Order: sequence, then structure tokens, then C-alpha cells
Amino acid sequence: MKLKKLTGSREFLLFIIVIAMFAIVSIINPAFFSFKAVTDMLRNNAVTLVMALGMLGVMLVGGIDISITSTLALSGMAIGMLLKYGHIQSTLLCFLITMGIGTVCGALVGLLISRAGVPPIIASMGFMYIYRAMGYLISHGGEWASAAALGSFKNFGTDKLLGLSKVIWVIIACYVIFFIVMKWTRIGRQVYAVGSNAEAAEVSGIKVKNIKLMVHTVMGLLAGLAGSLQVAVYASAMPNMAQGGEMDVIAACVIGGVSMSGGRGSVVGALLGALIMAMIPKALPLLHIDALWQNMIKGVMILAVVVINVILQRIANRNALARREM
Amino acid sequence: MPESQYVLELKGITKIFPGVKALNRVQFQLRPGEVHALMGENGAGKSTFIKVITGVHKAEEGEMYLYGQKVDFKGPRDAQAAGIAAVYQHATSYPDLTVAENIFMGHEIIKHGIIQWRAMNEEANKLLKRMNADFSATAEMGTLSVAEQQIVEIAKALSTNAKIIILDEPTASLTKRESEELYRIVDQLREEGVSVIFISHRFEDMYRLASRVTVFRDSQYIGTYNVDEITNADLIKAMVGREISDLFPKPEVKIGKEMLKVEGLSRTGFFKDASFTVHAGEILGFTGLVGAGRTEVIESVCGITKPDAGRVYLEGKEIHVRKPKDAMDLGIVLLPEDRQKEGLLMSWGLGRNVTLPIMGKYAKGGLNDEKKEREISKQLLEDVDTKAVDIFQPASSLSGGNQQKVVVAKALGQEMKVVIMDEPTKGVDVGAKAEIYSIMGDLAKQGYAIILISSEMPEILGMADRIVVMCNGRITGVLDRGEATQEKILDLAMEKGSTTKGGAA
Amino acid sequence: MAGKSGRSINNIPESPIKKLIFGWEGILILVFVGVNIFCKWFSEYYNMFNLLRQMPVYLAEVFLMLVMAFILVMGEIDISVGSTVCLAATLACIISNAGAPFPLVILATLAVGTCCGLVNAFILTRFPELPPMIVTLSTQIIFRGIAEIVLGSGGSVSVANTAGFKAISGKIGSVPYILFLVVLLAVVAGIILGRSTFGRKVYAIGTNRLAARYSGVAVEKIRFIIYTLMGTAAGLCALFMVASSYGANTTTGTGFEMDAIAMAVFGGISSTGGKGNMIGGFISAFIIVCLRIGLGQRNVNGQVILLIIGVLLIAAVALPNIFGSLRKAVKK
Amino acid sequence: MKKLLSVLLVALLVAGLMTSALAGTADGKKIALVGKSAGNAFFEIAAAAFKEAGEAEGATIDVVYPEEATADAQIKVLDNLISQQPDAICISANDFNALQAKLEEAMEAGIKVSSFDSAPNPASRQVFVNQAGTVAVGQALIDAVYDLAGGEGQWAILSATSQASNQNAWIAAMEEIAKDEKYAKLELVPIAYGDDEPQKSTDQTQALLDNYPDLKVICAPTTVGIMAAAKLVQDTEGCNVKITGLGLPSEMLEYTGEGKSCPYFYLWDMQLLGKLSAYATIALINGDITGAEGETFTVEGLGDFSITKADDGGTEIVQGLPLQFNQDNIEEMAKLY
Repeated sequence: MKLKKLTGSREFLLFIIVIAMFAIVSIINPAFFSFKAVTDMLRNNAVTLVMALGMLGVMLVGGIDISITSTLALSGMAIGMLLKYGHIQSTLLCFLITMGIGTVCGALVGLLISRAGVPPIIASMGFMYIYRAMGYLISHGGEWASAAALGSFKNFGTDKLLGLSKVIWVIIACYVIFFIVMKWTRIGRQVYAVGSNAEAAEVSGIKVKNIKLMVHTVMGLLAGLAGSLQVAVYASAMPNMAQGGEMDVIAACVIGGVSMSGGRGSVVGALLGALIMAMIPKALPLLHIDALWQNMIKGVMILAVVVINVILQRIANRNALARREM
Repeated sequence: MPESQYVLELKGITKIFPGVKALNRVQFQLRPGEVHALMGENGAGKSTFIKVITGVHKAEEGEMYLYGQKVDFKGPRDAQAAGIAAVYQHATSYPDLTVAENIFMGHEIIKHGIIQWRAMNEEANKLLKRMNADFSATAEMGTLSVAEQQIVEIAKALSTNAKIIILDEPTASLTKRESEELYRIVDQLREEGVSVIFISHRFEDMYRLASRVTVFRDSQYIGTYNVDEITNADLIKAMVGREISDLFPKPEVKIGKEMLKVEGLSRTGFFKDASFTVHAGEILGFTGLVGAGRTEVIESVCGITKPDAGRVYLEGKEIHVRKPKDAMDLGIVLLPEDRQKEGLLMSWGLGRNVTLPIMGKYAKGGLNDEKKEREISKQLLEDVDTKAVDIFQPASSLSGGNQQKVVVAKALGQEMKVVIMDEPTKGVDVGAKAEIYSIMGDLAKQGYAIILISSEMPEILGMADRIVVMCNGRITGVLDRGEATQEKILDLAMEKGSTTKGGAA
Repeated sequence: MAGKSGRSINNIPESPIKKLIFGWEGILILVFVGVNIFCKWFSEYYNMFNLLRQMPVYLAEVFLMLVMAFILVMGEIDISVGSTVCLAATLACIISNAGAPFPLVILATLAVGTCCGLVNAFILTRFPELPPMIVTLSTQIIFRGIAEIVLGSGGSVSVANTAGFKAISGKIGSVPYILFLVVLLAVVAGIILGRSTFGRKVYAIGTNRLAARYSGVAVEKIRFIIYTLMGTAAGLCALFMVASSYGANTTTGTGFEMDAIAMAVFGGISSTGGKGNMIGGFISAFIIVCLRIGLGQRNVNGQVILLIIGVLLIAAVALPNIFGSLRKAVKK
Repeated sequence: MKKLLSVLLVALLVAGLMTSALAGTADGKKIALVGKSAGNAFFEIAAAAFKEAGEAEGATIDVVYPEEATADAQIKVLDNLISQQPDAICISANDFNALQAKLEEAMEAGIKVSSFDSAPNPASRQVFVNQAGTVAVGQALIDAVYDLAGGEGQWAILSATSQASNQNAWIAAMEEIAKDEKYAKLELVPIAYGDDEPQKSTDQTQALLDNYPDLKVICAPTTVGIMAAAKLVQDTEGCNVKITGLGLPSEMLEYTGEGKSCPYFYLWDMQLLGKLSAYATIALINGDITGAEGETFTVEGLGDFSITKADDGGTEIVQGLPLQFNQDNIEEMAKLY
């Protein structure tokens, strides 16, 4: 019974896809089948992986946030400039600053959505412009902070702890915390409750507005964290970094089975979705597909995944109906 | 302070919504271990009152005493903590979560901040067993039937160890047999010393369960009566403010030619091999347990869903209905079951609601003739005697009964041959019910063929010329008005395997 | 069976002009006037001549807003339009360079856009359970992806024979053709949305899709038509984009979907569906265009202009809600 | 709370409106310098030098950036500039052909059009200040590849976007030169595009390393690309691929020198480029030059420059040869730019 439930789940299907993609790519190019290749991939996609968690929370309450990469750029640029002009040196402080800025940015979006009743797409679109512009403004209209300016902070991107990159430890920590919070704590279940039926949640004493504010604030926090990771991993901060990356994050969640209308989705799903998104650009060049074709194939794959999912769901429904006794 | 004889007492409660006084100095007393019915027409303020008790709304005036102590709830959590639990009219479930989670939402079993899933599932299964439910606590809520969800809601109330449980129209979407199950559970609760407040439109519920009844009308308190001392007529008078002499004005109509004929209609998983006919001037009743497939058959006839097999004839000619519009063009008009979700656009003005299906008929070159639209909608709304100020007010501002009248008006505007009414009196107060029956009778007199889908036995017996009974996706019998009795219908509705499976799908 | 009580229900509407003035449109007109006064004060170059000269590049995006309004009223969204513009513009250049006569180029460009719209329309109506956001997100990547493949490693193409494109960017006096076209199409779109039975059905879909379907509205047919037209509008936009640069490249049309959505939403067309009208969208489009030109003429940083638009957008949606709840609080 | 929010919004709006650089009234010559996009450190350096040189000559310089690094956005900027009627526009183009209509309109309106860094097509400009001859850059880069690869083996190009006109010109030049007998043993694998984004550039470099285990050299003629590639290779243990290309010394400081991933790379004197462009533009305004082939003009302290025919058929002023940055000079140069 339990096994059947597991194999029938969306996550299991995604897991198979991830394994299959990994296997195919590894067969064609054995170089990919290595610990290093996998950790490199994770490190290079740290930003998407981390933000997918925040987006999971936002989408679970039926929202969406397209301002995240602007938040990332603003917070990343802030520490970039602070480091460049020697105001700070501490790596920990950098992380705290980006997360602080991110939290404020996210909270503003959340306030607008939960308190002023602005639709999430519109609120986050407005802030997408605003935060990006603020990123430019604090960079004195477009300065970069490059490797040399970042001092010891950039070592965070390359340092290892117990044989694993620190960046990957951050990802693991985020996923473990989220997994526990979403599955085993009241607040996590309240997020699901709000997404599943906001009206009912209100009646059973859940402060729906606060939950919405919270998920956006957490989203901001993670976007800020991603700002630190982006600057550390690529050892550079520029005001236009990660522009358009929010769509990758949303796509990762959707592929991972997070419903856009709320209530459905899991941390494992978000992880697998983000991994698939990470593997597509990784796999295509390995398969010797011309760089020009990458975007189209990526789009077709996203579309295929969602369409196939709908078709499978329909078949499952039909079979369930056919089994019904009459 | 002397020990109060009431577990719950409310005095002089006034609740104001923008522009409306929803409650005007109402009072209420609940004795320990009693089942107390709360009755009144739709819009009388019952639901608002319940929400004041449970802390969802805050009253502008008035006091509330719990076991003689004055209380002031800041929110639903306070009420919950004080041992008050409510089961609301519209199921307040989380379709994406499991049964156990639905039951324990807000008071999960938690140790060191971690939810104890195993303990919660066990506890939930115990509660479900207590109510004879045959589904597991790990089932997903969205996959359960309405009746099963209702059981979960009650389990949820029980799980808080509530001393006062409020049931807001619990039987509205339940079949007779499921209602019986509910009565049993409520009896059990009373024996356990729980006080129950019970809101219902069904007199049957009240007689069967309650010892006292409180009536509200037009946001005001009318009175509290002992159930065995008040007559039916007096109670109706208290609720409506007037007497209703004839609830079922079934006119004598000469049955005409065959209008609609359905042959072997099937849709996998919903119904199989449905065949029936309806004639001009005839009211054909459709009944059965919830989930028996009544609505589904009709929806396939109307093009809402696609049947897998079968033929449909209108006035002898085979028709192929692919979408709702096809059915409407042919004169088959459906008044859907769920007014708020399917019948009306709640934020739209009444006029526009009424003309939505017909505006193409008087449009000029694709453009709306708004003047004509206003005239037509005014006429239609007045025809069904809608209580409304103007045709621009939103449908959401009307009471349930008046909303249903707007749905009827919307149908009347169309060129009808066959009218299908799916639970037209669900959640409608007594006064409006009578008006809807009278309209139904008028339509039959005018020679329309009418299909009436209903779970309410008196309604079906009172209005239908013939009664089609469905069970588990199949038509199990057709009874003539003369031969039909409550027992015969129940026999047919619970044939075969359905007695073992709770509520079917 | 006339009403037994003989109760009469009022059916005389409020004056539409009063509604317009005291509604959101009235505020928008004030804002429009205000923005123009501000721009005049802010920029010494802000005058009718320069305004008309600079307008065409922005006006191309207004075509998108006209159909996007329908999509938003339905409570849906299409974020693939920018990419559709890119693909249509690219193919327009290639077709033109292949020696096709200009009328054929126009038709072909519109056809390419329409085809892209058809793809969206087909997927969305065939699988109505899919959210438009995610479908159009994937087609956004796909359409631009195709354009990238077609453009090859150079990444851009320019038209050899510019005569036709020069012609459509012509003027009558100092008024560019495109302004006439925008106004004409806006009137047509406004009448369809506001006055026709089709438009009424679009509102019905946006208000309550299920009830609309039960009321005989062919929901999927209407969605199909609108998403297809969205593609056609993108084709039209592409044509004028090519006319402004005599070419296309892989970045043509980036962010146009957001611009179009911003214009519509600022104009009071709610992205949650069922609300707003074309008049609001049209005025707000011109507010944004005037503001951009006025600020741009004094070399205000492009990012700052986007920041201001972001603030305006949020304010336009949030302030009415905030005032509404304040008013409620005061009443209490 | 809500009040606070609305006050905040209004304050933001007002602040936004005030941040425009209120340029002084144009008594002297007015020149607008149009960049590819804001946030390009490479361009900032040249722009600063341009501004300094121009202002020293009594001209007013407005540096203007489009909202995005696209031709469409530059067209809007040009529209604004035409309204302002400056004496000259100096532009670094996002697209070779796309600006033709607008720049022609500007020239018809009497505005001189010069360009630098990345040229619009010949019909859209009067003169182009070329940082270094395209062929010279191509030659320097291919020689670097030849040197670092040891004369034979696979090499790759990591470019910016596929439509960047200067990138494509250099790549074309390299490919042309590589046809020579001398470079016959070098094998170029398909070109990768990093879109000037760190993540994509890193991914693309990784893919190159994975796909071509025998790869010896990656040449990235773009600042973001070379930085991402150099970082990745340097962080990858046991990777012997060498990086070269075009980059900014301040950004490459960490990766340049012996034992690091990038032994040496090239760039030109960005400050000189800005300065020369300013003088050329002023010369255009003054009528000292018209942009015709064969004209010469003198810049005090820099010497004489002549206008020559460019590869694209237009005219250009070639600034000089590319500079090499290596172990010896990187520290010092990084302080400059």
C-alpha cells in the first residue's frame, strides 16, 4: 500500500526523470558521472535551488513573485559595494546584510499583497522594477564589484567543509530546514491550509494575511541569501545579475509539481524540479546540441512536462472512474 | 456570582456590516446537554450570529456569557480554546490535505514543535471509527464525498473536546440516510453531555433532534419555544411572518406529447445506461442519494459534460449537444445546483445576469442593445417577484431565495422547451420555497416539460408527476405520482451494494 | 404569471458620464493632465512636435495592450507576446529580404504572429487545466528560441529594402500613421470589449468561468479567439518595430509583455479578471508614454524611469484598496 | 501602517523625479555619449575619460544609458536626444544595423554622429573610433591561443551574446587568420555564448571543459566571459586549460599571471579610447574633420591621428594596438581600470 502510494506520486515520477536524464547524459559523456560534476552543477545552480524553496512557499498560498531576482541583485550589489569600498570584510556580516535587505524587500511585497490587496503578479512586477533600479542606483549607476574587490568573501564560493563546498552545505541546510518546517511544524501546515482553502483557514483561526506576509518575507530572505551566494559563486557583483532568472525558479517549481493555484507541492518536488532545470542546460551541450537550440529545447521541455502531467492526470482520473463499481 | 443555568448566553447582540444591520439586539440561551435548533429564513442573521459566537465576527454591542462568566473572544482561536466548535454550512475543508490534518488543523498534536503524524493519524482514525466512517485518516480530503467531508467536519469539532458544537445546516447536502447517520451522531454527542446548536431549514431535523427552538427573523430575535409545544404552522408563521397555506401548489395539467427522450446514456464512472422520457406539462422528479448520478446525467444531457454512449431525442428528433450553448439553443434550459458558483455571477448586477444567455438575440450587429436589455431584465425580474431595489445591484446583495429567483428569471428569458431544475430550493427559506414551487407549477401549466432534481422527499412527492429514482449510477425505478411513497423511493434509492458503501462516491 | 406583489424594480442607470468622471477614469484623466504639466515644466524639449516624433516606438506596444486587456479581463495572462514580437519581426525581415513585395511582408508578419497566438490558444484550450502563466512562459522561451535559431550566430538581421517600412512609419503633417492606427484600433477594441456581446462574455468569463459556461458562453472558443488575436497584435507590433530599426535581433521585444500588462493594470484593468475597461487602459498607456518621453528628454536614468513606473503601478492598484479600507475603518 | 506605506510611495516617487542630472544650459558644445547599457564597468572607464576630456575643451557631456542592453532601448534614447538637439552624439551600438534609421534622422537634424567601442553600420555614423584594429585584435588573440596551446590542439571561443557586433567582428577576424598554414594544427570547437551573464558563462565554460577533454585554450573576447571562465578553470583542480581573451585588469587581477588560469590577456587603453573619442567628436563638431577617409587631426599630447577605411566599408580612427596584461603589469594596471 505504502509502496504503491510512493510509486504513484508525482515526486516519484520526477525522480525517475531526473535519474533517466542523469543516466543518458552519463552514458553519452562519462565525464558527467562524477561527484565533482554533480557538485559543480549544484553549486552553479545554488541560486535557483535556494529560491525555488521560497517560491514553493509563495506558490503554495496561491501567489507568485517575479521580483526575486531584483531583490537578489539589490542585496548582492549592496554587499558588493560595501566590500569594494572597504566598509565591511566579514563574510558572516555579508550574509546577514543580504538576508536583511532581502527580508525587508520581501516583506514590502508581502505587505502590499496581504494588506493592500494587490494581486501578487502586479505587486511583484512593480517591485521588480523598483528593486532592480535601486540596485543600479546603489552601484553608482553601474559599477561592478569584481573578484579583487570582494576580498575574502569570494572564498566562500570555493571553500570546502568536510569535502563539500560551503555553498552546497547552505543549499542542504535550506532544504533540510524547509523540509522539516513544511512537513512537521504547525506553521508549515498552515501555509498548505491557506493555499488549499483560505476562507476555511481564516475561520479556523489562521491569520491568512500574516501567512501570506510570512511566505513573501521568507521568499525575500532566501532571495537575499541567493544574492550572497551569487556574488560568492561567481566572484562578481553587477546590477544586472540574474535578470530573468525568476522565470527559471517558477519553471522549476511548476515542473516540480507545485500548483499555481496553491495548496499543492512539496519540498522534494521543488528540489527535483530545480534539478531538472539545472540539468537541461547542462545536458544539451553534452549532447552536442548547438548552443542556439538550447532555449527552444528548454521551453519545449517545460511545456512537455506540464502537458504530459495533465495527460497522465487525465488518464489516471479516467482509470479511477472506470474502476468505480456500478 | 451564582452558577448560571445556561452554558452559553448571549444578550443584546448587535452586528453591523457596512450598510446593513445583520443582527439587531438578539438574545440566545443554551442549556447544558440540549440540542437547540436555530431557525429562520435565509438572511435572518443565523450564520452571522454563529460567527459572533465563534469569534469570527466581533459584535458592536452585547454581551456573551460562558458558564455564567462574561467572555470576549478576540478571534476563532479564543472560542476554540473555550470549547466552542462550529461546523459551517459551506464545508470549510482543505481539499489538498489529508483527513487527519483537516481534523487537527489549528490544534495539531505537537511535541517539541514537531507535528506527531503517527499519533495524529491514530487519533483521527479513532474519531472516524466512533462515527462509523469507512475511510482512512490518511485519505485526501478532496477525494471524499460531501457527506464524508461533513463527517470529517464533525470529527474536527469533536477533536477539540468541544463542550458546545454548532452545526450550521449540516443536512443541506446530505441524503435521507446520511442524515439519519448524522442524527445518530448528534444523539451520541448529547448523551456525552455536549450541547449542540443546530441550524437547519428542514423541520424534520428539528423535530427529530431538538428540544428547544429559537427563531430569528429580519435580524431580530422572535422567540424561543419548546419543540413539542409548538405547531408546524405557528413555527412557520414565526419564521416568515405570515402563514403558508399550500406549500406545494401542484396544478392539474394535461400531460402533452413527448418532449425529451434519453436512451442508454452512459458516462464512465458516473452513470450507466440511463433512459427516461419527459412530456410537455409534466414534472419529472429525479431523486436518489447524493452521488447516485442524478446531476451527472442531467449535465450530460445539457452538454456540460460529454457522455460516452447513448442518444438524446428532442420532440422525436435526435440531437447532438456538445456544449451548454447547443442545449440552450435547442430549448433545454438548466437551472444549476450551485447558485453562487454555477448559476450567477455574484458581483454582476441582476440585469446583466438575467440577460447573459439571451443578449445575442436582441443585439444589433454584435453590439449590445443596452436599453432593451434593461427593459427585458426588469420585466423578467418582476415576473418572478424578486425582492430587489434596482437591476444594477449585485447578485451577492440578495438573499438565497431571491438569488434563486434571479436564476429562474434568467431561464425564463430563454426560449424554453425543457426546464431542468437542480435542487432549486436548496438553502432557500420557506417563503421563497413556496414562490419557487408556484413558478414551477405555472411553467408546467404553460406546457413546458420540467425535470426536478431534488433530495427533499416532500418536495419530490409534492411536485412530481413521475419520479425517476437513481442508485449508484443507474436508474433503479420510475414511479407514478399515485404509487410513489417515501418508503418505495428509499427502497429503490438504496438497492444493491449501496447499503454497504457509505454515501457512494 | 406576472409578479404577484407588483413590486417594481428600478432600471434607470446612473449617468455614464458621471461614472466616468468620478470613477478611476476620471482620476486617470487628471493624472494625464498632471503628467503633461509636469513634463512641460521638467523638460524644455517637451512639445507637441517632439512628442509626436518620439511616440511611434512606444505606440507599437499599445497594440499589445489592446488585446492584453481582454486577456486580463478574462483573469488570465500572456507573457509570451514579447517573444512573439521577436519571432514575427525576425521573419518579417527574412521574408522581406527574400524579395517579397511589401503587402505580402505585412500579411506574412501578421500571419506569423497569429500562428504564435494559435499555438498558445491551442494548448490553453486543449488543456484548460493548465495555468496560462506557465504555458505562455514556456512558449515565451520557445518563440524566442526559434528566433535565435533562425537568426543564427549573427543574432540579428536587417532589411535590405526599407522602402515599405519607411512608408508605414510616415506621417500626415507631423502626426505619424501609427497614431491614427492605434486610436482606430483602440476605438474598435473598446467597443468590442465594452459594448458588444462578445465583450460582455469576456467579462463573464473573468468574473466566474463556471457560471459563464452554464449560461451558454462558449468559454474555450472565446479564449481561443483572444489568444490568437494576441498573436496578431504582436505581429502588428513587430511590423512597427521593424519599421523603427529596419531589422530585428534576438532582443527585439524583450519585456514588452510586462509593459503591456503595466499599461492595462495602471488603467484599472484588474489582473484578477472581470474588471476595468479600454478607456482606462488607453489613457494610462498615454500617461506612461508621455512620462517616459518627458523624463527621457532630460536624460533621466532609464532605471529611474522604470522605478517610477513601478511605483505608479503599485500605487494605482494599492491606493484605491488602501483608501477603501481606510474609509471602512472611519465609518466604523 | 497603510498610511506610512503610501507616504513612502509618494516619497519614492518624488525622490525618483529629482535624481535626474540637471545638465547646465548648453552654452558651449553639447555632446551626448550613449552607452550600451548601465552597469558596464568597461564602458564607465571610457566614459569618465571622455567626459573629462570633453569638459576640458569646454563642452557639456551627458552620458546616457538605455534601460536595457538592446537596440530597441537605444532607439528610445536616440529619440530623446534628437529632441534635445545636441551638437553631437557618440554611441556604442548594441546592434550593427538597427540604429540606422534613428542615427540617419539625427544626422539629417544636423547632429554629428561619432561612435566608439562598438560601431553602428557605416551609413549610421560619420566616424568610428576603433580601440584597436579588428584585424590587430584578431591577430593578437589568435597568437595568444597559438602560444598557450603550444601550437596545436583544440581551442574554444566563449563569446558574449550572439549579436554583439564587435565580438562577431573579432571572431570573424580570428577565424580568417586561423586559415593560415601556421595555425593549421589548431582546431576550433563550436562557439559558446555566455550572454555576458556570469552563470551562463560559467555553465558554458563547464560544458566546454566536459565536452572537450583535450581542450587547451579558451579565448573569451568579453569581460564577463573571460572572468567567469578564468574563475571556473582556476577553481577546478587539475584543469590545465588556459584562458585568454579581452578583459578588464581590475577584474582579472585574481586570475592573471604565472600559475593562474590566465597567463595573459589583452585590452586597449580604455582611458585613451574615451579621450580620443571625445577629441574626434569635437573635431567633427568644429568641422576639423568630416569623417572622410584620409583626413587627419591632432590631439594635444597624443599625437596625430588619421581617418582610415574600416573593414565594414565605413571610416574609422584606429587608436593603436591592443595592450597585453600579464604577471608584470597587472597589479599596476588594475589600479587604473
